[in-house]
Amino acid sequence: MGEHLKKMKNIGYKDKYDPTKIKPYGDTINDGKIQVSFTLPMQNTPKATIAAKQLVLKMGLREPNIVLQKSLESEFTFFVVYGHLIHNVDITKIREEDSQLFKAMSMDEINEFISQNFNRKIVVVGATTGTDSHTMGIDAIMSMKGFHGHHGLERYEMLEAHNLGSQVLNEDFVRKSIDLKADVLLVSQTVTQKRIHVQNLTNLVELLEAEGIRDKVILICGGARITKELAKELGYDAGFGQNTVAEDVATFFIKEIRNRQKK
Amino acid sequence: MGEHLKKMKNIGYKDKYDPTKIKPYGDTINDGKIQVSFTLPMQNTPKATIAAKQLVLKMGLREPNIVLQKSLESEFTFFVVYGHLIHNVDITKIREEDSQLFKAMSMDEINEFISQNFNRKIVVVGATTGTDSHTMGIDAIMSMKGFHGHHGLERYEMLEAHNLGSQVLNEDFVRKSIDLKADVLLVSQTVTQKRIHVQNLTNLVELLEAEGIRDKVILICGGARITKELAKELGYDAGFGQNTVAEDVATFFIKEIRNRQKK
Amino acid sequence: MHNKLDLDRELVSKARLKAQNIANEMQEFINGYTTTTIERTICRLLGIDGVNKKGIPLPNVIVDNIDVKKGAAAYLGSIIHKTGLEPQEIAEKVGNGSINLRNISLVESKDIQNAILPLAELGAARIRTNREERETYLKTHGDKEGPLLYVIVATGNIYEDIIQADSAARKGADIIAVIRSTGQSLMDYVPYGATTQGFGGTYATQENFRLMRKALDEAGNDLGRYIRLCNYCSGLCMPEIAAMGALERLDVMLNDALYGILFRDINMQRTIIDQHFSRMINGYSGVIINTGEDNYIKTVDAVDQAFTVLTSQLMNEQFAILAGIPEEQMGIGHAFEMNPTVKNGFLYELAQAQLSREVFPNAPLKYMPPTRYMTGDVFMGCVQNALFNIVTKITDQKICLLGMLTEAIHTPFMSDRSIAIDIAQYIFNNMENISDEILFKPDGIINRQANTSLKKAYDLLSKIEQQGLFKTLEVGTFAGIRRPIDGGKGLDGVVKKGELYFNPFIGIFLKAKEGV
Amino acid sequence: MHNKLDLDRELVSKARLKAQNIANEMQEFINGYTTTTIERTICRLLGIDGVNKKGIPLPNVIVDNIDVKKGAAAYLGSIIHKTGLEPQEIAEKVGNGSINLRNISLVESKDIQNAILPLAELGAARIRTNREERETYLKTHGDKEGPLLYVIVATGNIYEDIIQADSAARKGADIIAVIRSTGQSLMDYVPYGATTQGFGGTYATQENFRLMRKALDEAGNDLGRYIRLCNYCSGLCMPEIAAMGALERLDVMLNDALYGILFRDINMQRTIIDQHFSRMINGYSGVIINTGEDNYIKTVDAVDQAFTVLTSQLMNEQFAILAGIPEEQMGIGHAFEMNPTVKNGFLYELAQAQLSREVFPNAPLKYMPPTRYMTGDVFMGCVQNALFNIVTKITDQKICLLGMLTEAIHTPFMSDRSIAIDIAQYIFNNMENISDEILFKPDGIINRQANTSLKKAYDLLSKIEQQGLFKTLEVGTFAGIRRPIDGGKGLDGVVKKGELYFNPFIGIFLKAKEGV
Ligand code: B12
Ligand code: B12
Ligand SMILES: Cc1ncc(COP(=O)(O)O)c(C=O)c1O
Ligand SMILES: Cc1ncc(COP(=O)(O)O)c(C=O)c1O
Repeated sequence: MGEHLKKMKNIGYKDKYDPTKIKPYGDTINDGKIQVSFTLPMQNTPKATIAAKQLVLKMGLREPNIVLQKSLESEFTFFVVYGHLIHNVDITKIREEDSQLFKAMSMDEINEFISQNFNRKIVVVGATTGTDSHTMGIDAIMSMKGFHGHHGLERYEMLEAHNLGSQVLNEDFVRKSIDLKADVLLVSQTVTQKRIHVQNLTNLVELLEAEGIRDKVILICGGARITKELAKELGYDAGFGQNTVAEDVATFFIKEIRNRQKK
Repeated sequence: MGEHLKKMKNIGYKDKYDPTKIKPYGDTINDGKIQVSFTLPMQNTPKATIAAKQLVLKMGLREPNIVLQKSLESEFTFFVVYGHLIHNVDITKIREEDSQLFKAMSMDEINEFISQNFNRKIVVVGATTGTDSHTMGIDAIMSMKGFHGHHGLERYEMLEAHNLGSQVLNEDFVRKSIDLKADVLLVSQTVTQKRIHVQNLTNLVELLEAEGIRDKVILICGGARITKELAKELGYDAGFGQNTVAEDVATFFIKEIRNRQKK
Repeated sequence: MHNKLDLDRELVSKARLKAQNIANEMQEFINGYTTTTIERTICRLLGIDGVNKKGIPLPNVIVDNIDVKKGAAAYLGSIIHKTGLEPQEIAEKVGNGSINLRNISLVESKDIQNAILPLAELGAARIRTNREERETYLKTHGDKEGPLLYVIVATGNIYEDIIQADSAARKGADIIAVIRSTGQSLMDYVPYGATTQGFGGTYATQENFRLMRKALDEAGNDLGRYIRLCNYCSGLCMPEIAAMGALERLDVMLNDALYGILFRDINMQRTIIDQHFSRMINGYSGVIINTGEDNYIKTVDAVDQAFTVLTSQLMNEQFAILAGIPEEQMGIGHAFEMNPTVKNGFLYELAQAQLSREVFPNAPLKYMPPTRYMTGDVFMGCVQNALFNIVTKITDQKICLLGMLTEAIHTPFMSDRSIAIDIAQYIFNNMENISDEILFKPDGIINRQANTSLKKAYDLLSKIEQQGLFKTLEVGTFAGIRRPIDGGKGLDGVVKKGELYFNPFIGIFLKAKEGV
Repeated sequence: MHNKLDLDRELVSKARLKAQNIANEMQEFINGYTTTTIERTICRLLGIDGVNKKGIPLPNVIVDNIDVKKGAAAYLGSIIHKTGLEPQEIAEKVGNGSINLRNISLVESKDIQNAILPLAELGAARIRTNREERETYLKTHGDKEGPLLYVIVATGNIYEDIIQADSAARKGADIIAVIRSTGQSLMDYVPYGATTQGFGGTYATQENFRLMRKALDEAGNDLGRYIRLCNYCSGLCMPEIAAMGALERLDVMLNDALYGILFRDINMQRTIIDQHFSRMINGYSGVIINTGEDNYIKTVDAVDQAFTVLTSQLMNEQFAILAGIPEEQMGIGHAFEMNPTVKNGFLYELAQAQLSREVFPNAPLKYMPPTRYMTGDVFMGCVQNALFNIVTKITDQKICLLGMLTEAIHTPFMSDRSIAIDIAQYIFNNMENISDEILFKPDGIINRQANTSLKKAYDLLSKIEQQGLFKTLEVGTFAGIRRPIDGGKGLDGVVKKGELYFNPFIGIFLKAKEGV
């Protein structure tokens, strides 16, 4: 592994591998091949074919090949299109810090770090909030058993972890966090349809600000469709998506607490 | 059918159905939802995630949701992304003639039309050319049996149809067409990899021009990945793609012969 | 035809008996109580509908203002006896404050009954009319033997849902389920009117039911098929929603107290009481109920915990029997939630699915598709769903919920549903007679897995029989979830029946049950 | 274990006998002829390689300049006898014009043999070394029981092919086939060197074979598995490509004269003669041959014409036996080309696949995925491929060509192959023991279909035995295609052997065949 692309620079290709102009790959470097599927709200007629082509041209596909055009038995038509893309990306410009593989500490290292730096247990309070009743995500992070062979936070000696379960109203969550003197708040949101997670998550930040404790806690959200960017945008310190394990989160928040102390 | 979109204008949607701004549809009008998949020539790292996002942003996707990022066990990574598209199309601007459902005549009507207009049989010569040995396409159009219950051209009383088979060299095809005094040439091309069909089809036009008979015949190509646009571009009178039946082609060429006569 | 597993039939009978004892014990408890939603249901079935100025549903307005242990019927009956007003008129007056229920003195039992029973009969007659209408449709269009294709719509907007449902029906769907907005099951009232703002689903309201029913009837008439409509009872309003379903001719309703307890943290006493009355209504209205055992193995391991599914199915059967639901309406649930990396997982799944089929040979089983192990790999997702469809067909399941390739991503797009229907139709047709053609090796992996599950289910039922169902739920037997008997939502709506408590519909439904 | 169909075993034996008679008759014809490509093959096996200034391969340069009926060995032997030159030196001199073959006078038979046979033994030894190397690899890494995952690469560029192949191998592919550029099978020479400009495939050249072999050995060593390499003999250069495969340690080669006749319009006499020698080489080099029956039902109906597949398989088996190919190298072909809209199509397909399995219980059958009914619906395509994989596993096939979701669109992308491998691995693991667990109903649809096919194949073989194979091909029995005995490409390369004609390898290979 790791050798083929380099070789590709030397074996007399018309098109060469160029990291400043990365394109999608079908079976030949820079062929730009890409697959797209979508539905248009129009009946399955030749007009729809034209509309679909116009649309994918706007996306930057060239020589679009409509391989499927199927009526959804209504005023809608489904398309599968292959084509090659004119766009490319310069991967040499992607900032190193953004792209660095986040290196999580192990459970032992985390406990050790807490002992040495804070001299007390860190209090973590977690919940699935609002009307969301998906507990498996927050359980994966917090419960003893954990996820994919990684223990959850409850198992960490130097953490005091409280999992409040699901369907927890933001108001109750804030009150309980104050009672427990939480250092870290963990919120799980799975249902994202019609942006309900954005409503829920935003509302929590507002409540914390109203209570004057937003700055006193590390506020973290997570869920299958949560991204770092979204979390930041909504005023969270971090956001974790699919396949997160407890170490990822814990490493983040202990370092963050330490950073804040330093300031 | 045909009523829902109209209704959508009236039931108090925030976003309304607007034929001048058609967008892809997931489950809500104008949600713009679209699915994309592609491979990038880079290892499966956080950098690849960023590259993939940058790429789909260029395509016009917003809130891209990378639902699958899978190593191809090499220096390549495969992505499946959902997102909503900013682009739209104005379907009121699609020209009527382009979009008209092409209305093919029936076999009887075609025979009738020929009898009345030309007073002789029309000679059609077809082949799969070059090294291509896919015969099923040209057979579907020409053989007695036809395709999907539509008889092929050999069955038409007022046509004299010759199917030369596959792997026919362009030179042989041209010679044979001259010998047979062809009115119409039908070329099938299935193998399109690395644009070999373009080479083959272009070469045929050149040969016909060299022989000075390009204007004397109706020249038509067909195949699964042949489009009307491509055919025109390559200098053909028409091109037919998937699910063509004999009537479609015959209707086209008899009308075309008639048109030319009139001029 | 359905005996491929060499099941120990005697053990099946013994297990059934245990389940019966468990249900009977619970029924004694149930008989002593009513709940706020049961009383609201009585109002609804007597014809009360609408909201007051504040938007509170009139059934709630009434029940919020009475002494629940006496029953809503006592109040309404008394007023009718005195005034001759219609229930709806009464409700409106209560709603606008011109009647104050707290000041009403109740009349004699006999007078209450005389005032109420004819109205109750009227309500019941409306339900029967719907039932007959369904039967007429089915007779006209004919019905389908094979797996019924069940898909969900979940846009949050009933009008958009209708578009989706119409498209699905025309593609071949046989049952359309309208998923509810997240959180509705925790609401102690039913929203009113047509709604367009749900999250991950659309509110269950009577008007939404009506709109969808109408759309499906139209599509069905175009297609010459009867398209069934499904919605969800489980939650804090089980019987009310069952009543709404009865009034708007729903055909299938999810109805399972255990689901509410385990997955919505609803108080167990509350919902087990509600379940009984809601199932009576479902039974009377010819609705196929669907139970929620599939949810267990969404959370715990599908091989290890397979026996808890069978255990719960057997109890649910008995609860259904006690509520007067005939076998043909028992859509007992199970699911294909096999970890795709398990060696021979497909064989284990075949075993479980066939086991359900042989233990409940006449029930229209509801079989759920893979959800838990679906990922963003939509291509692989199609194949996981295909394997599910194949098990459906080999084991001859009745109600087949179609899996969506985007299960791990979003509630279905219109195209997702269409892809699912195409796949299911391909498989069901291409394997038409497979269940008849394929036999399982005697004493093979499949047979052993099924018989082991049966044995373990019997053992667990014996244990539950001893400790009682409530206790079992307290210690956490299903889906690894524990619930305290006094915890969860809705306990405040549970009320011991007063001496003269009267529910006019029980008698009517029971008569039907006994075939009188 | 492999007797689920209650086949009429006696009829199987009788059918086999008919096929044997057909093959024997054909063999008599074959024995009388040589062809230009056979002579070029002899040159290659004697160590001749390279091209002249015009780019014409030296084996062609030689054979173009001799009286073919005498055989290339006679010329080379004579020159060696006289000059002591190496074959390659001779070829180069012929290439640059310093030897003119037309002026060579041939020496005595005995002298020719003495000159050539040691060199032929050397060539054969090179092949045996490769064979042993393969065996060593297989011993070191171990080999796989279950279905071998076979995928194609077809970029047209050998370097790009290597990237694709490497990725596929690491994902789990067991066999990599490099599809040839369209048209190569019609070329009466083999191109030379590494190539980067094919269409829908990459030219089969010895250098390309070598490059790919090396890449796969590297990947295999990393992975601790032996990755098999496959290419195609069929065409105008069958034995030459077989020889190249033997020299570069290919493991699997498509080898079927009937394919060339029917689907490439190659002259039947030419290719049936070529096939024999090419199969001798394949046999000697331990290569698994793959036959092309799958192609028939790509064109004609898979249910109706199923028996023509079995008919052809039985003949191909006999041709293989006559060429010294042991059962373990007979990758007899068949395919899943069932129309997805056929009711019970899956059961018919099960029947056919199991039939092949039971008629050829020890052969490593090659099972081809759906192609004909694949469409641009890539989601459905995944499911069609899944059903194919399932039949593969239930009927325990050895070589499983993975279907591509984009079959109807383009030769595979790297990601297409990865998706296919994921799907196959999921199914094979999830159904690990299914072939053992599942039985077919006696006298059911499956059994009847299989037995009917067998009966029809027997009848057809009887007919072919009477009329001869050439006549059969003339009237159009397979895939609905007729070919005249003197039509097609390559007849001019067929030459009646002269009296003293001599092929030094026949004896060597025959000895091996007879286990001497
Ligand atoms: C299991 C399940 C259920 C179970 C939940 C049981 C339980 N105890 O949790 C039940 C059956 C109850 C259920 C119900 C519903 N569900 Co549900 N359910 C799922 C399912 C199948 C799996 C989810 C899951 O458990 N994943 C496993 C966990 C471990 O992954 P995770 O949540 O992503 O968590 C990881 C990371 O995201 C991260 N993480 C998560 N939270 C947090 C928090 C922090 C602080 C951090 C750091 C990290 C973190 O770490 C975790 C480990 O890596 C998904 C479909 C799917 N395959 O994804 C649908 C799904 C999530 N459900 C969905 C819906 C809509 C519902 C319902 C509304 C109706 C319905 N369609 O079924 C109801 C009601 C739910 C409600 N009111 O909340 C939708 C959501 C659609 C959307 N995008 O909004 C999905 C995607 C299915 C679908 N396609 O419709 N569901
Ligand atoms: C059957 C088949 C074969 C058979 C052909 C048998 C025969 N007698 O034709 C065999 C086995 C021989 C074969 C061989 C090869 N094939 Co092939 N084959 C197919 C397959 C499965 C079906 C094609 C088909 O017959 N379709 C049915 C016909 C009726 O449809 P059609 O051709 O589109 O024709 C319709 C229209 O296009 C139109 N039309 C077609 N021609 C014309 C002409 C005119 C004038 C008009 C008006 C209309 C018209 O009308 C027809 C009816 O509606 C496709 C995959 C697929 N599912 O599509 C691959 C496919 C076409 N083959 C392919 C390839 C690469 C090959 C090979 C090179 C190697 C290989 N991968 O198998 C070889 C060599 C071929 C060669 N030298 O030409 C590729 C082509 C890739 C590309 N885009 O270039 C495909 C797509 C498979 C793949 N994914 O790799 N193949
Ligand atoms: C038995 C049962 N009832 C109800 C529901 C739906 O409940 P809610 O609307 O609370 O999501 C489900 C969902 O899967 C169920 O299985
Ligand atoms: C038996 C056999 N030989 C050869 C080939 C490939 O031949 P070509 O390279 O001519 O496409 C095939 C293709 O499917 C085949 O089945």
